[in-house]
Amino acid sequence: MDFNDTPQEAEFRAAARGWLDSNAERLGPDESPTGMAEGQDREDVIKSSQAWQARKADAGWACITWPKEYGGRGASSIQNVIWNQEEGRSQTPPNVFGIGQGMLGPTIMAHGSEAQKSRYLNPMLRGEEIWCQLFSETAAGSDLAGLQTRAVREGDEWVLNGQKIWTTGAQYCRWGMIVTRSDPAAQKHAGITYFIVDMESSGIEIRPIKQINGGKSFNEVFFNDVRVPHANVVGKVNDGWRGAITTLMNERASIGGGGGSNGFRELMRLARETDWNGRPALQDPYVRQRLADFYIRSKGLQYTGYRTLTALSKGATPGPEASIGKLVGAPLSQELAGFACDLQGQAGSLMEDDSSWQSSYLGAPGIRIAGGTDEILRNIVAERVLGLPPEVRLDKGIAFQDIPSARN
Amino acid sequence: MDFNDTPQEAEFRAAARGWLDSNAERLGPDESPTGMAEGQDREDVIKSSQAWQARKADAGWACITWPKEYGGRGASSIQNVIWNQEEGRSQTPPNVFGIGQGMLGPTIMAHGSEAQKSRYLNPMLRGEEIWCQLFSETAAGSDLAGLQTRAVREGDEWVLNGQKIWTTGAQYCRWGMIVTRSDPAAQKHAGITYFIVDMESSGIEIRPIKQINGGKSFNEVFFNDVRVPHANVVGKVNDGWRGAITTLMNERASIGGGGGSNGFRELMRLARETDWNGRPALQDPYVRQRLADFYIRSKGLQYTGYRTLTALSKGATPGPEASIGKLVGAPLSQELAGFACDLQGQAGSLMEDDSSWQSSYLGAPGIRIAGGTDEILRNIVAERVLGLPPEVRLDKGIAFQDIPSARN
Amino acid sequence: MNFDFSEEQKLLQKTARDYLSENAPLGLCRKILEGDEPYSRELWQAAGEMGWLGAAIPEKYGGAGFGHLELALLAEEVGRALAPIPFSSSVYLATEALLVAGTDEQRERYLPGLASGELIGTFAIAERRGRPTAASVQTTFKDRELVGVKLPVPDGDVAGIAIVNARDDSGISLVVAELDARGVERESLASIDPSRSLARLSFQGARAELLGAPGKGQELADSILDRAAVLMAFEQVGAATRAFELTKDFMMERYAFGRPIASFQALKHRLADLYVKIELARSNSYYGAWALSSESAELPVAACGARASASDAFELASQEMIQLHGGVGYTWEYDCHLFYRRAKLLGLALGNASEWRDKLIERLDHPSAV
Amino acid sequence: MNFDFSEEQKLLQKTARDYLSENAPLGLCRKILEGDEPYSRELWQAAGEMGWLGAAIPEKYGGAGFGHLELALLAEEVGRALAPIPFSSSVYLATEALLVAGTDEQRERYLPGLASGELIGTFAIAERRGRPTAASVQTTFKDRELVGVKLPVPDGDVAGIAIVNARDDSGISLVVAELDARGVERESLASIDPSRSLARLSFQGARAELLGAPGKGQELADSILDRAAVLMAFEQVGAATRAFELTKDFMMERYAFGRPIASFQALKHRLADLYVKIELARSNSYYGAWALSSESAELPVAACGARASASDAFELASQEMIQLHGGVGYTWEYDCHLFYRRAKLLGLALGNASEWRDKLIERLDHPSAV
Repeated sequence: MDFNDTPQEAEFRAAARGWLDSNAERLGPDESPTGMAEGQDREDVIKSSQAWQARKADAGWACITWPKEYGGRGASSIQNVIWNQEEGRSQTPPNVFGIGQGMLGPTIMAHGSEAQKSRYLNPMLRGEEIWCQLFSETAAGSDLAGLQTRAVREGDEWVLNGQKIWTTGAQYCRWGMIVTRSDPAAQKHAGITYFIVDMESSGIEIRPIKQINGGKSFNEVFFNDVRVPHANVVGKVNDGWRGAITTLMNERASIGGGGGSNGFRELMRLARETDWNGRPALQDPYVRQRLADFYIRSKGLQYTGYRTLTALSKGATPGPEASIGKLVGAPLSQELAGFACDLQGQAGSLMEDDSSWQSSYLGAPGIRIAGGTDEILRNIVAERVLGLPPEVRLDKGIAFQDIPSARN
Repeated sequence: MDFNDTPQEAEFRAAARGWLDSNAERLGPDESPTGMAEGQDREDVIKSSQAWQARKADAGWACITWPKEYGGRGASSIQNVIWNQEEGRSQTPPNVFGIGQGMLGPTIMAHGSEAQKSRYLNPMLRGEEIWCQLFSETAAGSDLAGLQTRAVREGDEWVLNGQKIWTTGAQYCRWGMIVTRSDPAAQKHAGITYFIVDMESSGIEIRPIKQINGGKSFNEVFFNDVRVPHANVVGKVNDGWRGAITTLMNERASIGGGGGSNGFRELMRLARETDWNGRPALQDPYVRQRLADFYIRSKGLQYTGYRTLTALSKGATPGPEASIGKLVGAPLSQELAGFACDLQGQAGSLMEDDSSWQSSYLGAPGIRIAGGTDEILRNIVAERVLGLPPEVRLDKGIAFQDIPSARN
Repeated sequence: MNFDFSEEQKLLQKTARDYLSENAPLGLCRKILEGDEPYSRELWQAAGEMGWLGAAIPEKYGGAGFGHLELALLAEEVGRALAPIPFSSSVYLATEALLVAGTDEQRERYLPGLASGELIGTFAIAERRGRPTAASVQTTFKDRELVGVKLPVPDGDVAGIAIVNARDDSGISLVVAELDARGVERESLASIDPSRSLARLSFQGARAELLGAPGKGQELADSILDRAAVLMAFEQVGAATRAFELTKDFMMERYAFGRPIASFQALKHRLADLYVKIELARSNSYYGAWALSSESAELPVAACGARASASDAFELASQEMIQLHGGVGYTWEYDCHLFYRRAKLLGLALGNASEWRDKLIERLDHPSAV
Repeated sequence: MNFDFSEEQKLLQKTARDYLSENAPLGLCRKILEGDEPYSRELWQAAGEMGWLGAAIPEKYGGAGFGHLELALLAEEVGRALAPIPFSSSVYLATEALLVAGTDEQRERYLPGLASGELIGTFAIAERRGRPTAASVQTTFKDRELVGVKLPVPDGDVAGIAIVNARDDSGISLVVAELDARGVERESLASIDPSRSLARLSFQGARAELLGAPGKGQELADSILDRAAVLMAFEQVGAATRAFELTKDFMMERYAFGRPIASFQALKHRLADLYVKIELARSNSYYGAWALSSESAELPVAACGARASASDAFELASQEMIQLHGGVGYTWEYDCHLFYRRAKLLGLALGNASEWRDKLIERLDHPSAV
C-alpha cells in the first residue's frame, strides 16, 4: 500500500510532464487552471481552447484513450487519469470538447458508419468542430427513454420536431447528437433513432436557460421541421437506444476518480475566524461535530477515489461504483455551504459575490440533479452494484404511445 | 386556545373521578400505575385485573365506548380519553383485556352473528374471558393478507393448520380470533375466513418467543388439526378480510393521544450528572443540540396529540394521522437510548438492570416493528393521509396460490 | 382541551388567504425579486388597511386589537404567500418591542404608524458574522447619541425606525432611533433572497432614546426575540406547507416510467417524512402561540421549540422541493428557488436553528431564568 | 497509486476467513453469549497458533512479524465473524502499548505470551461514566503500587496483564500491572454484549511498573488509542459488511406482496445508503492502515476518520439489520441482536464516535500537535 506510480506509470507521467512543461506553464501549488467565467468573452476562450487542442493533437496528446487509428494513442484508463492530473497542473485553457471527445466520439466509433468515422472523428479530436449532446427533454429526464422529440422519414431525409433541454454549449457547437422517437407504435426502447445533426440547420432555435443561481450554462434547443439526411443516422433506424446507452456509459466512465476540493479548508478558516457565542466557532463542540462529519465524508470519497484509481491501475474498467462520488459529494456540498451560511449568523443571508458560500448554496441543488439525480444514483447503486431487483415497470410490453405520460 | 375541558367534558371527568376516588387510590404526581413486570406472578395479576374489571362493569365504567346494549355507555372518543387519563391517575391493576375489548369486541359487534354477540360480548366486557388476536405469521407480517394458515371445511366444522406469531397473552386467553386461508384458489383478499377459536381446543400449542432483550411477552401459536365449529365463523366464509380490516382500524383507533414519557427528563438528569471532557455533559454544546432535538420531537408529538384530542373533542373520529405518533416516537426512543449509552462513555456498555438505558436500547428495535413497521407507517401516511398513489401490486388479479412467496 | 384556533380566528385566516391568493400570487414575490422595488408597497398598504399590521396592537394605539393568536395565523398566510413585505421586521419585532418595553408616550408616537403601515420598523442587533453575545456589542449609546454600525438589518433600507441594542454606562440597553434623521447612513446590501431586503445602518452620532430600562437591553432583546420567534415560526410553517403542497401536486402530475413520480416508494417515503416534520413544527408552533397569547412563563422554552423546528422544516421543505422537481426545479422560471432563498433568509433572521436549540437546553436547565 | 492490499496480504485474509467460517460461525458467538464461558478458548488458542495474535509482533519477541496491514485484515475477519475472543484488548491495545512504550526487557517478558495467546492483555483507563480527561484520573501510582478502581475494563476478568493509566508525581503515567498478583480484585460485570466480557478491576496497592517515560501517560495513551482505533475500525467494517450482506440476502429471499422485499424502492435506497456509508468507512480505514503501517505523521488524523466513520457505519448497519428483517429480526433466535450488541460495545470501547470527531478537528486545528 503506497501512493506511488508503478514504474510504467512513472514513465508515462514523465513523458506527459515533459511535453507539458515544454508547451505550457506549470501552475503553483495553490493555483487552479483558468475556468470559463460567466460573462467572459466566449469566442476568445474557444479560440484559445482550439489552439491548445490542435497543439496536443499534433504531438499525439489529444484524446489519448482513442485508438491509434483515430488519432489517439490507445491509452489505458489509468494513463488517462495521469494525463488529466498533469494537464490539470498546467496553465491551459478550459476544455470545451469533453462531450464530443469523451462521449460522442466513442459512440460513433462503436456504432457509426465508416463514412461517419472518417468525416467526423478527426475534426473532433483536433477541436476544429465542437459537439453537443441532445438527450434530455422537459418530460424525459430521469426517464430518458420517455423522450418525445419526433423523427419522421421523408425519402432520404428525416424531419425532426420537438424540444431538448439542458444542452451544454449549444450556441457554439457545430454538430449535435440527438435521440428521437421514430416509431411511437413500437415499445418504448424499440422506436428510438439516433442522429448526427448539423447545428446550423434551419429550424433550430437555441435559448439559454437561466438557473436559480443566475447562471446560464445550459440551453433549451427547439427543433422545428429540421431536416437531417438519412446518412446521419447513427447505428440502425429504431435501434438508437443501444447507441444512447454507449454514450451514457462513456459519460459515467468520464467521471474521474479523486474528488476535488469542496471547500472544507475554507470552512475551517471561516470557523476559526468567526465568533460564536464568545469564542471562535472552531472551539464550539457542536461546530466541531459538523465539521468533522464533513471532513470524514469528503476524505472518505477521496480515498474511495484512490481505491478506484488503484483498480484502474491494475487494469479494471470504471464501473457503476463511480456513482458513489456524486451521490455523496452533491448533498455534501449543499450541507457544507448551508452550514457555512448558518455559521455567519444573520450575515449568512448576505449575498456577497459569485464565490461566496451563499453562491455555493444556490448552486448546490443543481449538482444533486444534473447528470443523474440522487435518486437515480441510488437506483444505480442498488441495482447495478448490489444486484437488487429492478423497479416494477409499467412501461414495458406496450407501445410507447400507450404509456401514460400524464394524469388521464 | 386553552387546555381546559369543555363544560360537558368537565362534568364527565368529575363523574369519572368521583367514582374512581371512591374505588381506587389516587396516585401521587410522580407515581405510575403498576405495570406487569417480567417474572411477576401472572395469575395474581390476572385475578386482580379481573376483579377491578368486574367492579367497573358493575358500575357501568367498563368499555365505556361500547353501545349501551352491550353493556357500555356509548361514550365518545374524547370521553374515552378522559376516562383513560383519570384511570391512569389511580392505582389500578394492569389491563389485560385491551385486545379483546378494544379490537375484537367491536369486530364482533360489526360482523358477528347475534348468537356470537350474546355469547361473547358480556364476559369480554366483564373481563371474565380474555381474548387474543391471531393475525401475523412468520411470512405474513407487513403483508398480513399473505397469511397461509389453512382452514378446510369438514361438515359443520373447520380444520385449522398453520402457525401464528406475535400473539400477546396466548397462554392465559380463553378465546382467540384468527384469520385463515380458506380458499387458496381465490384472489389474495377473497379467500380469507375469520374465526373465533377456543384456545383450549386440542391441537393448539403455544410457545413463548424470546425477544432480543430477553423478554417473552409474545408467543408463537401452532395449529395442528384444530377443529372449529362452523358457528364460529365471523362474518361470511371467504369474506374474512373485511372483518380483519375492522380489527386493524380499531387497533389504530386505540392508540391514545398524548405521547407519554420517553425518558427525556431522565436524559437531562444523566447529562447534568455525567462528566464530559471536564464539565457536566449538559454544558457541552454538542450534547445540547442532541438533547434539544429529542425534546423538540418529543414535544412536537405531544402537542400533535393535543391537536388530535381537540379534534376528538369536536366530534372527529381518529384517523390515520395517529400513525405519526409511532413513526416519530419509535425511532426517537432508539436514538435517545443509544445517545444515553454513548454519553456514559465506555461505561455505556454495562448492562445494569431492566430499567437501564441499555435495556431501552435493546427494547427499542421492537417498538419500530411491532404493530406496523416504520416503513408500513410511512406507506400509510403517504397513501391514506397524503393521498399519494398506492404501490404497484403484483399480487392482484391472480389466485393466492399463484402469487410468488419465495424465490423460484 | 381546545388546542386549536377558534372559528373566528380561522375565518380571519381564510379571508387573508383568499386575499393573498388573489393579490399576492408567487408572481408578486418574483416581481420584487427581479425588480428594483424593495418591497410591494401596494400589498403593504393593503395589509395596513385590513388591520394585519396592527393585529396585536390595542385599538387605543390605532391597532385592530385582535391579539397574538390572530397575528400568528396572519403570519402563516404571509409565509404561504412568500409575501414580499417587511412584515416580520415591522410587526413581529419593532411593534412587539414597543408593546413590551415602550413608554405610553413612545407607543402613542409610533404604534399608529406601524399599525397603518405608514411607518415601517425594524430591529437592528447584528453587527458582524457569527453568534453574538452581550459582550460583543460594539455600538455605543452616550449622551443620547448612537455610534456604530449594524449589519445586516432586515428591511433597514425602508424602515423609518429601528430598535437598536447598544452599550451604555449601565451595560446593554435598547434604544429607538429614527432612521431619516441626521447621523444615519443606510446602504442596501445584496440579499440571498432579493424579495426581502437587507441593509447596513451606520449611526454616526444619530439621536436615539431609551426603550425600556437602561441596562436591560439583553433581557428585553431576548424577550422580543422570543415573541418574534413564535410568529416567525408560523410564517415558516406556512411557507413550508405551501412548498410541500406544490411539490406534491407536481409529483402527482409529473410522469416517468409510465406512472406519476409520486407513486415511487422512495419518493413517497420522503414526502411522508417531510409531512411529519412540518406537522411536528406546526404543533410546536401552536404551543408557542398559546404561550405567547396567554403570557405564559413557558414562552421562553416554547419559543425555542417552535422556532428551531419551523426553521428546520422550512429549510428541508425548500431543499426537497427543488430536488423532487428535478431539472425544472433548478430553473429560474420555476418558483422553487423563491422558497429556497426565503427559507435561508428566514432561517437566519432571528438566529439559526442551532442557536435556538442551544438556548432551549439552557432554559430547561435553569427554569428560574424563564 | 497502490491503495490496496497486496496479493499476499489478501491471501492471509482469505485463509483467516476460511478458517473462521469453518470454526467460528455465528453460533460460536451465540454460545459464548448464552453460556458461562467468558470467551472461546479454542478459537483463542488457534488464533495464537496461526500467528494472528502476534501478527504485528517482531519475530524476535515470538511474533509472526507480518505487520500492521496484515493485522488490519485479520481484524476485519475477526469483526466479520463476531469472534468471541479478547482480540482487541490483547492485540490492538496491550500489545501495541508494549510495542510503543515497552522497554526491551518488558517486551521480552510479555510479548511472547501475548503472541501465543497464553497471556491476555488489556488496557484499563475508564474509571467512571462520561468522557474522561487527564484531570479526571483518580487512580494513583506511588512507590510502585497502584491504588484505584478501573471500570469497565474489557476482558479484565480474563486478562493476565493490564496497561493502566495512573496519577503519580510527574502527572499521568502508564504502568503495567499483573492481574493475578496480590492487591488486585476483579469482578465480572454484565455487558450489553455478553459475548465479550467487561470487568471491574480494583487495585489496592498492587505492584506495577512504569511503561514508558513518567508523566507521559496521556500522550502515550493517545498514541496507543490511535493505533487501536485503526485496527478496531477494520473490525467494525468487517462486522458491518457481514451485517449488510446477511440483510441483503434475507431481503432477496423474503417475499411480501408477491415480490422480494429487496425490490421495494424505499428499501433499495436504504440499502444503497448503507452500502455507501460502509464503503466510505472502509476507505477511511484503508487510509488509517496506510498511516499506521507507514508510521506516518498523519496517523492521529487518519485514526479519527477511520474510527468515527466505522463506528457510525457499524451502528447503523446493526440497526438497519433488525429493522429490515422485521419481526423475526427482533427474536433471540435470529442473529441480528448479536450484531446490534456488538456494535454498541465496540462503538464505546475506545471512546464513542463523537469523541473521535471532536479530536479530529482539534488535531486538524493544531497540526503541530500531530
